[in-house]
Amino acid sequence: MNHRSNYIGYAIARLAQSIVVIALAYTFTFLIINVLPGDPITNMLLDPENGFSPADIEPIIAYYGLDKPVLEQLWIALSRFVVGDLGISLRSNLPVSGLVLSALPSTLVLALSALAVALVVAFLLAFASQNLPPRYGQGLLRLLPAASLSVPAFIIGIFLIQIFAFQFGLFRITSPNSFAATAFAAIALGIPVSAQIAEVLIANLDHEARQEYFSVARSRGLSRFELFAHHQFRPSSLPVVTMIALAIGELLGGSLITESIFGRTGIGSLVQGAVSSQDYPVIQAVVSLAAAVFVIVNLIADLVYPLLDPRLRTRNRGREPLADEPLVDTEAVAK
Amino acid sequence: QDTKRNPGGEITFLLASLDSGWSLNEKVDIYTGQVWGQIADKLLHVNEKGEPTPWIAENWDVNDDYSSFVLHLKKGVTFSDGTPLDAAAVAANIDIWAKGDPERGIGRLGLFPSSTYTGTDVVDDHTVRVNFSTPTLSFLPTLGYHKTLLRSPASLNLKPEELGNLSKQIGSGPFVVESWREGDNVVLRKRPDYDWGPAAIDHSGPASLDKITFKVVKEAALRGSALEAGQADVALNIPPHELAGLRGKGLTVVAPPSLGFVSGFRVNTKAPHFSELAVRQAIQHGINRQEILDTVFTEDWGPAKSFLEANVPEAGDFSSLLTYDPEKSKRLLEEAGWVVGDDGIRTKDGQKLRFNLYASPWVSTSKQVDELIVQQLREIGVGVTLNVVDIATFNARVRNNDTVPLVEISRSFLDAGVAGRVLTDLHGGDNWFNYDQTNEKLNAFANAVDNADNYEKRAEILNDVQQHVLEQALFIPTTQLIQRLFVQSPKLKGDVYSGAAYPLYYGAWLEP
Amino acid sequence: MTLLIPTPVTRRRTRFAAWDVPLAVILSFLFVTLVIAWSLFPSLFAGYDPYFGDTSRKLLPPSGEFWFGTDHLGRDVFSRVVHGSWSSVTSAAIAVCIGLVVGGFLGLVSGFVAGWTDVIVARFIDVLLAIPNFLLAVVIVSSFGFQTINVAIATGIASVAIFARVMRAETLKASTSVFVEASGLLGGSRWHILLRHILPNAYRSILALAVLQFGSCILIIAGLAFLGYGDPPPAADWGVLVSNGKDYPSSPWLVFAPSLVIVATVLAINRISRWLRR
Amino acid sequence: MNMPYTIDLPDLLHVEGLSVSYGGETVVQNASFALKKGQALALIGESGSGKSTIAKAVLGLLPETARTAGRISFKDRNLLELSDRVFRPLRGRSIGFVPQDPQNALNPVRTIGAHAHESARLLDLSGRTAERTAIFETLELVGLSEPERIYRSYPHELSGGMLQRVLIGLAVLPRPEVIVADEPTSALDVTIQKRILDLLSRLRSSLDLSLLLITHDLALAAERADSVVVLKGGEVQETGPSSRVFLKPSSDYTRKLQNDVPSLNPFRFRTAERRANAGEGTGDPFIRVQSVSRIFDTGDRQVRAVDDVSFSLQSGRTHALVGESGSGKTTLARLLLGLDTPDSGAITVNGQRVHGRSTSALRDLRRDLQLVYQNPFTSLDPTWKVKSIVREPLDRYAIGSRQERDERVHEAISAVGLSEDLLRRRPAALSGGQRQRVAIARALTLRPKMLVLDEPTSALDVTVQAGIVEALFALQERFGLTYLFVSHDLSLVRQVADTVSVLRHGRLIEQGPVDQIFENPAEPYTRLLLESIPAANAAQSAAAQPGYARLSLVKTA
Ligand SMILES: Nc1ncnc2c1ncn2[C@@H]1O[C@H](COP(=O)(O)OP(=O)(O)OP(=O)(O)O)[C@@H](O)[C@H]1O
Ligand SMILES: Nc1ncnc2c1ncn2[C@@H]1O[C@H](COP(=O)(O)OP(=O)(O)OP(=O)(O)O)[C@@H](O)[C@H]1O
Ligand SMILES: [Mg+2]
Ligand SMILES: [Mg+2]
Repeated sequence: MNHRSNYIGYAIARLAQSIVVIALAYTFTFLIINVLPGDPITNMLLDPENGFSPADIEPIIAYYGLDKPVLEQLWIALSRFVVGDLGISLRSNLPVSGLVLSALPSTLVLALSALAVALVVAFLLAFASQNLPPRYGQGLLRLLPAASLSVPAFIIGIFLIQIFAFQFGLFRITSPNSFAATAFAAIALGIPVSAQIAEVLIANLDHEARQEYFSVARSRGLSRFELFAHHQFRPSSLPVVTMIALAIGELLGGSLITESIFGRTGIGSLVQGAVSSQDYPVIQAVVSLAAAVFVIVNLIADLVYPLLDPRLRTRNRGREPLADEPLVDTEAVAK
Repeated sequence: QDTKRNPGGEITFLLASLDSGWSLNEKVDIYTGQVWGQIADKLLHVNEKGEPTPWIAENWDVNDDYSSFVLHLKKGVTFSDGTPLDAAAVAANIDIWAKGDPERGIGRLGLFPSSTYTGTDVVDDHTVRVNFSTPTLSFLPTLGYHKTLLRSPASLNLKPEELGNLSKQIGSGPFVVESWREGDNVVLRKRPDYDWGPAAIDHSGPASLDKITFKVVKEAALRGSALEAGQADVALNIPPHELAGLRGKGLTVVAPPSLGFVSGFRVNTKAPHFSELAVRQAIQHGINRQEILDTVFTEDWGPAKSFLEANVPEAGDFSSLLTYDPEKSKRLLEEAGWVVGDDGIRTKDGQKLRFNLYASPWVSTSKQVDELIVQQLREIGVGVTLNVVDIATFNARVRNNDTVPLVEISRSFLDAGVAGRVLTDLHGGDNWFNYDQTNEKLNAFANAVDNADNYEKRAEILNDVQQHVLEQALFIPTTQLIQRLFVQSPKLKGDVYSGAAYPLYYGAWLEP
Repeated sequence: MTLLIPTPVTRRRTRFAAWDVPLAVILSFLFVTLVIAWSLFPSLFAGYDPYFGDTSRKLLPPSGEFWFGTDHLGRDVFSRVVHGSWSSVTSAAIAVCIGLVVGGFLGLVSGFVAGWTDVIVARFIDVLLAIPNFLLAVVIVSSFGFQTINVAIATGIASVAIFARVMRAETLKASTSVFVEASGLLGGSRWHILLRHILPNAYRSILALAVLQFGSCILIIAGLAFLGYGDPPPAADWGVLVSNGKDYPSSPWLVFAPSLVIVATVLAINRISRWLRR
Repeated sequence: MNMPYTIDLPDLLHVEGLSVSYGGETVVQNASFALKKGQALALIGESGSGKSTIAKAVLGLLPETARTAGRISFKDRNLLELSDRVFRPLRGRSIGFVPQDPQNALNPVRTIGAHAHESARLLDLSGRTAERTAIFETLELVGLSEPERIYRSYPHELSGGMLQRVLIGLAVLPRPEVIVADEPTSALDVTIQKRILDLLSRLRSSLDLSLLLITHDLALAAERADSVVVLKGGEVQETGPSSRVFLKPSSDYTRKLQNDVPSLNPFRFRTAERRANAGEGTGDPFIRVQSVSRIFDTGDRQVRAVDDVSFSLQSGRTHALVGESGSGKTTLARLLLGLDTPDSGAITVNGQRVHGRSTSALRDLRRDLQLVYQNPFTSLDPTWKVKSIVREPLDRYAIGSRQERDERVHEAISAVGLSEDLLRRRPAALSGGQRQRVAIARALTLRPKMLVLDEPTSALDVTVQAGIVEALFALQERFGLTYLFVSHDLSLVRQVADTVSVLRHGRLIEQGPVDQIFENPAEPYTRLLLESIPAANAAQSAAAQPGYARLSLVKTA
């Protein structure tokens, strides 16, 4: 029972830590963006078509507070951030929270479908790597993850579009949120992640197969399937939980390219647009949102992991291998 | 013509971006401008010859020295929220264009002649008088600009965080917003009670098309492929090298002429060596404009004959000053003492004839044109290093940087008077050539253009300006600038373009 | 972009396994050597001027003469790939160096120095880790300016976290190991322990990670170039080649030829890293 | 408990000319032996001699890379020729297996119950409840008094001894005819070891099992098996009834083995002279430990690892700390070296207090006080060469010139009996015994006055162990070193120590000269420890082995 309160204490500490990390991510982004001199308003308005003089632009810059010292701007931004106000987009004059919230679902759908694709593909590959007889190309199959990890994501995307959208007409890029288009975008985004998961999974499966308990289980006369399912697959798949959590970051980052290729709007295209026009509030919001998603997912993974892996439930126990063993063999004495 | 008109149908329009938001004045960019053209009306329609034609202003009176304009408005026009488009609404719009509202972070409209604007009087419900302190020939053409959109007074007075909300930005145009998603798409539906289209379009009553979908597809290549695959009807700005293929598939290429400067470079005469006439002229003749057209562009692009687009009424034909003559260039440079060094680059007094060129971040073909120019100038012994940067970096590196001799220009206007404004820094002029006000000849030209109080007189002066600038090689044109190029389904008919090459789909219909 | 989950060691190591190099690894080494040779002596391999083309032979498909075809200015794509390898290889190398030096240092400090330093450094690493790699790189490049060198720096900064994490884990592992305690008993100072025991023991994993990251930095840099954050023409970085080529869908070799080189290089590098990690 | 050795029982398992090779390397060569019904056969041999390989061959668990020749007959079938599909029903049902290391033999993410059902299924019972009943019965049979709790537990929640019982239970549950037990107790404490072996013997007679017992402990084999097969380098050295092999070994190798078993040779290292002046000695003690306690706070409870322990040690003598695992031996050793700080009490070395000193003062103290770790596989930096490892302390304390240091390195290396050509190798290229000698050499280069030896041989074979102990004693003679010897192997302690402290749960149980403790233990716990020493069949060997007689005296006392 003591370890339950330990667990709760641990959870609270991790939560606090996560909040700190998100706030730091916001600050960090702010500082990076402010490396370059110049400001977004000038860049936007000094378009040669406009014929503005700097004096024309000054009041607008002042309106957005961009003429203040960097640290003052940071302070203002941070004090707004902590009360949940993400500010107004410099470019589109819309509240950033609204922009982010309307972009988020599409990216989440994409990322989650990509994750689903990645998991299905990875598990199929891993299953085949153990159970496909070598003469049916098991060796080739084991090369697949490493090979697909070496292909830039955009090549996969371009390839899928050219083939499936334009040659076979399976989806229209003008409606990128349709089921088929989402599915193919998810494939493009999910393949590298699935390769990573498959690699780890296959390595773990191989590792489990060399474990003592695997051959001991075999010595109990288990069927192939029972062996695979209970003694090889189950322990191998636990680290996948951590991998999924880490992959979230990659999926969010990868959505930049995938969204650009598949013409989807979401967090990726939002940040790309924001970056090109130095729309500070949007960039900061997206980066800290991505960090928040990552941190939260990892927090959940960390908290869930001990529930899945019984070994971690009593993490801090210390080793006392035999303290609870009766010293005298009661039965032997009885005889 | 009307007999062929086929009502109904919907079209999908692909474009690269829609993320500038829907706020006022300068927030209208070339992409959102495509949408605005369908949902908001203008006071005038300016055609590709620069001629103002009636739209919401049915007719207008101008005083002798072009400093006061009386506009007579069409009656019965309403915004789609029901408020009338009357004189008060027009005056409110013009005030916002001229002054912006810094309190709400709204800048003025760049091209509007704000410096001489003194105010707008509401004469009666349907008449306004717009006053300027000096002759302002550019006022009427400016009313056809794609950013001088008439919006409902409620939209002009939105709170800062609502300005970008398209649902609250109300126009009086033939289409209204059915749905939209920031940065992604806008779906328009026709307005059934619309009946005040521009005189330039031979149509009355509501628009023919039922629905227009604007959809962002970032990759230019994908816009082309989507069109090819029949997944869209119009695509904006497809790279030139893909056009032949698309034409081959039966698609139509529309390259409406626009008013403005041609593409080319203004010369910063403060840059090293570029105060030398010989160097400037050598470059003027060292550029093979035909090769650029052949390599980068298609037949839709024409050669530059001046630094003003050929359809600008004041433009002349100065082709003879722009011939490709590498021998002449070499000779000019030899005579000026520039001799070829070991690396093929010319040298004088130990200094190499070498400079940095920055491709314009606003023109997608600029990179390819510049790559070719780098190759061509090497032939005559001029070393050029090409840089491609984003807008922010371009601004930081190119503006006010006197080591950059050639600055690429891509600029449209509706009134040629702008050409006088770029010559010097008089009255906040653009000072393209960086002479400030030290060049007597340019000073004289600038004053003459500014003070001209009728179009004919001004046209004569502008002819001399062109002659002088090109002879002096202060501007180095490359090709005609096609600001906007549309590849579209051959079924789409009746599309009309403004002088700034923005489409009006009010009169458009789909052939069955 | 690789997630470094400690994978169980795959093969039992015998004493002589170090000399027993699989064929695939030999091929990988050969290919990497070729790429390095390309970047050092491009003119030995490429027959055409990579930067100045003949516009009369633009957009020719691959053939015996032009192995990878020609581009829109009539330049030989193969020559461009060969000449582009220098900057592609060095920019990935710069990125890895930044990650290695900064990340390695942070990891070492946070693993070895306990207390507040560890807490602060560890939070900083957390922040870097929490921001998706690619997103971070995009933000950094956009604020430093679009140039391959900045792309390399951005990619390097984005990979600091992973180096720091691995280094920290290795340092912790080594510093709690018995031989480190033994060295303390034998009179070793903290510096001695750090430099002579902990670093050499962390070296192997870090080296394997560096090689692996080299591959993924090539991919990230190519991805950034694809989004348009690369060097200007006539630069011939592989990512820039792909990015420029994508505007010519009717000439697919402009995308696929340089991509092929990227894929082959990264594949070879990953294979080597895997072999080092065994 | 011991069946008479009879020749005319039928062979249940017959191995004829078995050879196994991995790649090109033959690890078992032409091995033949037979296991009779109801009997126990021990396979003994040093590490790497091919014992486990034979066990795997019998169970059909050899990896695919292994090539086999010969024949293993089980009920008239050649097991080597059966396909996996045909073999599977034999596993568990006819041939059970008890593995070596209980900690790794059960799937950590499944409960004991889940494992047990896998075995119980082989009984073809009618349902899960029937299986459960059978499982509970078996768990009770192997001496686990709370079967329900065990059933629900995960492997990591049980102790090593409990796990080994569980594994035996899983093996006997389907009522096989043969059980192959691969070193079933080598990972366990002496006390537990005895209980497990007793359990196996009991089950064997009550369930009429045959047992193929694999071990490297000759004494254990002699005590527990009817016949013995001695292996070396994959070849059978000798086979025969255990009493014969044990008392009159016919091969040199077996003789050597016999000679190296500490329990059979309690006075091998302690000459009569030494034994004569055993005891506490006189004068100021070199080490004095006074009521030292160390309590660890593990979050949910406190562990009294060392609880009010005192002892002292004269210069030039050997003091042993014995006790079962977790009794606080290592903690005490670490306290002595200043690697840890006691919560109360004081330790002095050579009259100087160990704790409360500055880092540099502690460093000076440690010059005289060196530690040899339990596990030679982790105590040497794998990236260093032997020469640098041995030189490290000299360099750190900046002793002598370069040349002198080199000389000292060579001296130390030869003192521990290693050849010079090992100096250029890295630890990975050394055997466990060689590594431990390197560790000792490293501790010796500083010429300390005292060595703390924390189970210096527990990770090693008996033969290797004997070599190292021999080297340690030669060094003690030569340099007059003082040893604190930590071990749970009582027979080894008897061979080496002058005085001994028996610890249990951190508390000192008994203390005194070694012969006194071994011959007259005052405490029941000490007696229990002593009884756990495997010592062959006492009755049969009493006459032949004098040392043995003493042990048996102890047992009957
Ligand atoms: N799968 C394998 N592949 C190659 N060689 C192996 C394999 N398994 C064991 N060996 C080798 O075969 C030899 C015999 O090994 P085995 O495990 O049978 O020894 P053992 O007598 O059980 O030793 P220990 O007492 O250490 O358990 C050793 O040299 C070992 O290195
Ligand atoms: N750092 C520590 N934190 C918490 N508990 C500890 C720590 N070190 C040792 N213990 C506990 O103290 C007790 C004594 O441990 P110690 O290592 O001294 O035993 P030992 O007699 O050396 O055992 P073994 O024979 O297994 O080596 C054990 O219960 C152990 O779990
Ligand atoms: Mg073994
Ligand atoms: Mg211990």
